[in-house]
Amino acid sequence: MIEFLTNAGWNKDVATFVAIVLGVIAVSSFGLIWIIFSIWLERKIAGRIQDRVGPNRTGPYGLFQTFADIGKLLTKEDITPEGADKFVYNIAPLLSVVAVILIWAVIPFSSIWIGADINVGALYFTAVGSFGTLAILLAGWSSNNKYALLGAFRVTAQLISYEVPMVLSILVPVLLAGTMSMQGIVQAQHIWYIFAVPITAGIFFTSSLAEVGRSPFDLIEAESEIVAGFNIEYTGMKFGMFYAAEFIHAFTICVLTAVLFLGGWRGPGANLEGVVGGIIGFGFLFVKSAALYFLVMLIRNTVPRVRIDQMMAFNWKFLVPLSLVNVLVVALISRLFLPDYGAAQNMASTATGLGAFLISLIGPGALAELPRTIVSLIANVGLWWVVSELLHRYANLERRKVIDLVTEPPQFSPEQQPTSAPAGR
Amino acid sequence: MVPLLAYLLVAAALFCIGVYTVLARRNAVAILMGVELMLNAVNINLVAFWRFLTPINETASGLKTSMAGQAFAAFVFVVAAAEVAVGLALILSMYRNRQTVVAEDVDSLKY
Amino acid sequence: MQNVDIVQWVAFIVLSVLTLGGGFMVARDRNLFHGALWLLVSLFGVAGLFVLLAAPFLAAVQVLVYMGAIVILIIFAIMLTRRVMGEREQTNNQWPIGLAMSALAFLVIAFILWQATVSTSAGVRPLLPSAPGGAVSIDSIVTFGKSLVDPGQYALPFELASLLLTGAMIGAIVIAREEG
Amino acid sequence: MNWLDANVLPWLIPIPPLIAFMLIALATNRSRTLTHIVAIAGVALSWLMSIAVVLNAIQYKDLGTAARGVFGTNTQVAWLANGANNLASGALNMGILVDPLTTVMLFMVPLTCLLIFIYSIGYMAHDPRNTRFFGFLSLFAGAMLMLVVAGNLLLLFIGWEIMGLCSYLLIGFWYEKPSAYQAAIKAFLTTRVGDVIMMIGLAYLWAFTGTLNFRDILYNEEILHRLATTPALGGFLGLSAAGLIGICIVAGTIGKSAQFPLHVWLPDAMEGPTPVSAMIHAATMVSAGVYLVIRMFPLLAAGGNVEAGQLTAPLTLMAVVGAFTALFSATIAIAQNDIKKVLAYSTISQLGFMIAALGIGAYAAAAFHLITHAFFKALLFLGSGSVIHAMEHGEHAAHAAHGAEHHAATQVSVATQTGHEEQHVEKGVHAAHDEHGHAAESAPAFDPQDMRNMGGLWRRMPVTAATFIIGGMSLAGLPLVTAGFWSKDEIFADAVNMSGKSPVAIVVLVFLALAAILTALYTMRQIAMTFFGSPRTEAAMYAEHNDGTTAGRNISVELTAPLIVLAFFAIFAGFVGVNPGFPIVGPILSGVFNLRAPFGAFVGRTLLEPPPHLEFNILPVLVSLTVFLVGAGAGWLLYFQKPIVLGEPDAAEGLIGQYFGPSAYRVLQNKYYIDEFYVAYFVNPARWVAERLVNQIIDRGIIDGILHSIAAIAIWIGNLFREFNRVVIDGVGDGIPEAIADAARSLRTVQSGHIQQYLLYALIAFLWVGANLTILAVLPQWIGWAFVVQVGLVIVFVFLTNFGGARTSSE
Repeated sequence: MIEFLTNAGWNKDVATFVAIVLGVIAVSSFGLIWIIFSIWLERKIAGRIQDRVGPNRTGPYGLFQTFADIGKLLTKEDITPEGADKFVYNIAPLLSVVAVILIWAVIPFSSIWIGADINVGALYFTAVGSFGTLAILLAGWSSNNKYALLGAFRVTAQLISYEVPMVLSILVPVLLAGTMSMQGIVQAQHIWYIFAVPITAGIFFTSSLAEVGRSPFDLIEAESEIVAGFNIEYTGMKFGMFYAAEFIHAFTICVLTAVLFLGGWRGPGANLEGVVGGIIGFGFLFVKSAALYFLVMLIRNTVPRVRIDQMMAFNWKFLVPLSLVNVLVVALISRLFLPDYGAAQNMASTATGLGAFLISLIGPGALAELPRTIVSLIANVGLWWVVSELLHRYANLERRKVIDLVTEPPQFSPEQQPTSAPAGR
Repeated sequence: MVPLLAYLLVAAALFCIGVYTVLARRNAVAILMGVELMLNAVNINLVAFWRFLTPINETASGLKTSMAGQAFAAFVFVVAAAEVAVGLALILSMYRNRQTVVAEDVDSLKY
Repeated sequence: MQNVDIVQWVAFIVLSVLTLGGGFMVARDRNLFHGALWLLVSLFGVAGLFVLLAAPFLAAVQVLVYMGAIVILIIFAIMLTRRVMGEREQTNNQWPIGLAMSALAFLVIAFILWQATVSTSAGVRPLLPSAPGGAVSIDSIVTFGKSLVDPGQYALPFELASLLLTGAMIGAIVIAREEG
Repeated sequence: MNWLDANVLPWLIPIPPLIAFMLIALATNRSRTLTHIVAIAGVALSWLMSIAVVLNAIQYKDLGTAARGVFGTNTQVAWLANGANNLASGALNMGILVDPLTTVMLFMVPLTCLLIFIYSIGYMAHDPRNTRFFGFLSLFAGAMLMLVVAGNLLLLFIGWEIMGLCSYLLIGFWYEKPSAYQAAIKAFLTTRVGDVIMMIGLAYLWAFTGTLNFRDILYNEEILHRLATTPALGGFLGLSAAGLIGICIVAGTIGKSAQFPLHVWLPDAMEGPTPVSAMIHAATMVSAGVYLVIRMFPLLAAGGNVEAGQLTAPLTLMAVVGAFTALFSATIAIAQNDIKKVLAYSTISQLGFMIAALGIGAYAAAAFHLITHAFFKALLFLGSGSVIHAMEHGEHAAHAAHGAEHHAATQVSVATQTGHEEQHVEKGVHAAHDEHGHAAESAPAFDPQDMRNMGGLWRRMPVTAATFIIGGMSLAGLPLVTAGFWSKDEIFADAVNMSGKSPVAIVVLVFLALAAILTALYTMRQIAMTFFGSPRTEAAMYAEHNDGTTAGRNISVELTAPLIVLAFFAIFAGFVGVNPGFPIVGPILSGVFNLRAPFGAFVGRTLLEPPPHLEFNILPVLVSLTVFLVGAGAGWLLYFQKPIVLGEPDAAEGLIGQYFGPSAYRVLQNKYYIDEFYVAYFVNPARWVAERLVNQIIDRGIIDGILHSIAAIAIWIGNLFREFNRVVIDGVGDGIPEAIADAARSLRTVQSGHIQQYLLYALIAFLWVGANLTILAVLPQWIGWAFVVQVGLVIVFVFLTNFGGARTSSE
């Protein structure tokens, strides 16, 4: 792009600037356009799961339903409540969208296309992600509404808590790849990290879901408890922005999971030179992300939501200890079984017959990473066995408590009639 | 290039703003924010000195340099985080026990 | 080279204005919540200065720790305690002397810095250089990471820092916990 | 970094026991089994790592000096880095050093520790504070290993002091017993005397050289030369700096290795459990003192020329003290009746051997004797522990047998009766054995440690007897077979070699030879009294021991296995150090080890210039042979030929009485009245000074008298001045307090309780100082005016605040 513009007679600095601006516009508008489609998709799928048809009136298959919704949102009255902190109130939805879009800057779409391949990419998107929290906090505060404020408190507690296991699980691919650059992580994944560290992938995906506030962690909005949540006062397009931010964020975590654990743009042909490889890689990334997004939708529509206390307990008593142990285990393994790429290269060049065929099938890089992957997988299975055993015992313990509670009637004073069913009072 | 002096001046100005905040604001949270400003000013200084004064030595195994400035800045982060955690806990405790967050109102320790 | 210089200067001035302006507003904004947001702006400016100083890791950590954690904590505290402050006077009665002393301190520091920058006599190199010591062509993150876990460098302080954080965490919990 | 690398491994050696200590102290103190597992695992891990290091280290020929880069075993870490590499800048470092000396210590220390740990499981099985014991023991092992691998005096000193603490804790382990805690305090305070002097020496050394690293001091010719030529403290002591530091360090060794005159704590330290005696007071901690002087030898020898017979002051001191102690405590040992006391004095004597040997420059021989002595003395202590154990069992069994006789009539046969009784006794013994410490009070008549109560025990406990005899023979120096012979022979060889050059060496030679005769004598006496003859008490008759050798007992491996292993080393550890010139044996062994005098050559390479290899000389061998034959022969004649009878005077007593007068034996038995001497001349005078002199004479007589007369005068003057006082002083006196109170009242407003105000003061002070500094640096010619202005400002400020204060006080 820069070369093209420079060749067209532009000043190099100007060309660079224009290219950057165009890139930013391209990346962000891709996200925004995609959510229009993804909202439709989501509603369709939700409909199917709930044995409905879903939107089908506007346009073919109801494809234009979202546009209709946008039109509705745009034409609604834009209310700013009395006593609201106007500036903050207006900036909050913007910030929430920006926080998500900023993440896209470091996502490697293919081997050649990446917004900015900074060497602290993993750290960057964690850092930028915290803006989302801030946006919600600001929205809740500035609405001058106690329900909004309560909702914001709750959400902030949730998001900050779930950031801990998320960061800890990001550490794992960083450890394995030896770099914080997202492009570097993808390039190091000759074998998808989900095979080496399935538990980490699970933790990341789960805590990311909580970060987005998707079901079963959709406690950001709770009609029954806090009326609606932090965005109770928002109307029209400002509300739409929060809505859009949530959808982009949901898709973003799918992309991130794909990048960190499913090999990103990796796939046959993605390493080709030039634009062809780029398109192929982008296609792979998109397919992987879309599959994950489908999973998110399935979860949303099938898993019941949890209570806030259960959610915090799940984080602090399960995810955080598990991810801590997990990081330790992976750190140990990744130190002990450093992949030896040189040796694998040698092996690939000297192998013959079936061996050569197999190696050419998986590539020398994957061959080098194979031992680590296998050991790590075994360790993960073992870890998971221990965890499930512990959970099992804990569940038994809890069950026994409940049984004791039910079978042993509470001690009443003699004049009261002992009843074993205190429920209903 | 932007000279070291510019960074140091910015840091000094930020530090003095922090000092003023600490000295003049009544709200304890604001005082804490002033302390944060001062810490950040220190961090700018550390990193700037590191950037401008640390020599880079060429050794057999590549370029080597000391990371003292960055390391100390990182430790300042740690200290800042600890300070905010404890400081806010103190403020909350003060609020709970004395219904105030004004620093001047907490003056039991006097003559 | 000239262009790079201009870009750097522009970036530096913008970031400095952000930093100092944010700090100034922290000091004088009567609405504490806005003050916290201004603090955010100021810290963002500092993060930008870190990038200019070739310390991207610190910049990212600055954003992560300060904006993601510290400012949110401060906002939390402001929200929890906002009732008692109301619209009372935000500055105490020693603010003029505080202002004077801060300004004086700035002048003293600036004077010293100026003295250190200009060479006192011909041929003598000033204490503070105007250009960086060398091109930062090394992977500072890798070096930084290694120096943090190198027993010869910062392994011990690093561990102590983690101890400090643990202690602060426990202390904060103990202090903030409601009695009973 | 490869964690199994030999560069890293020495760092890790002291860690497992320390971790074990923490685990035991914090976590596992509820479960004995778990404690045993943790403690054994800790020390076993250390042992394995040490073996790895030793195997690695002995492959390097020039490990000691030139191998600094090869093996990477001299690594240092600063306590706190400030960015630059300040390892060389004299900061206090943590560091390790593996050289040949460390290597041989690493061979010996973890092995004995491990064996003694295993032994302790059996020995302390029924003690209620079992877990505490293992905790202390683990801490001790960690500290000792830290001392061994330490690369500088600071780390060494830390380990040294932790060991002192552990020694105190373990000697006083049965603190219910007054003698035990008194012994603990005595040991702690006595060693403290040496430690304090040593620390002064270390401080001086650090102040002088700016470093405490062994390599930087001991292998730096320039520093050594400077140390040796600079007169200490302006030279009024006639010593060089090296000499003074050396004497201070030797003082530490004298305290730690229980040399005369600070030897008094070691015999009393036998109040601790026997494994403690074996580990701390025979094999490791007391050897640490010797290890220190061996380690610091280049410093101690700096300024002299040992090979030419010029001994420096510290070396002479060591030679004299060591030789004297060796003979002195050997004479005491022949008159002791407590089995452990004999061994304690023997330990002091043998440590004296090492110190004396080092004093005359026998570097490798001292190290060699250190190693062999650790093995056979640990063996002897453990054996004596088994004997004591058995005697306690025997005592209870005897009681039980008596008790059983009263109601044994109904029993069908004696055999079944004993069988039943066995289990009964077991329980009783377990309960009673817990009260180890109370034994003295509960049964004052019977002392299970008194050798006069023993006799004929080899029938009851053959394995213990056999290993004990092996150890005893090694101590006595049975020629050609035992380790003790070879190491003593090396010392004699060096002494003979030096005797032509230095008169001190002749003294050392004579003293050591006499001491060696006595050593053989008291060893024979001990063996005879303990194991041979016929049982002299019922307890000895019934003495039982779980050493797996009495029929019908379940084998208690943890008590016997360490004895057997140690017995193995008590014999074979000597063969590594045999001079290849030795007839017949030498060539064979040097063929086996493929080296010329492997031990001496290996350890000698610790030094910059390895000591010259001594050619074989028949004279020292003759000395060794003679002393053994004379000593052992005398022992045989005195103690084996005619049976020892309980209550009759000792065989040696008559002999000594004949030649040295009737009271001589009593003097020996009472350890030359050294303790009494100390009590009479140090403890009592101190008390007297406190009570009589200070309290009665000085305080009541002089001071009170002066005070009383002053008081009388004062009253008189007071009366005289009263009037003047009322008129003049009151006016002024009331005025000044009023003024002060006024000022204080105005100044106290400074402490307003407003934190921000304090901060403002701090800022003002900072600015004040900063401004002054700036003026000084930039405009020095203005400083006078600045001073005037400042003084004026202060005056104005004081007036202002006073004005304000007066206002507030009036409010």
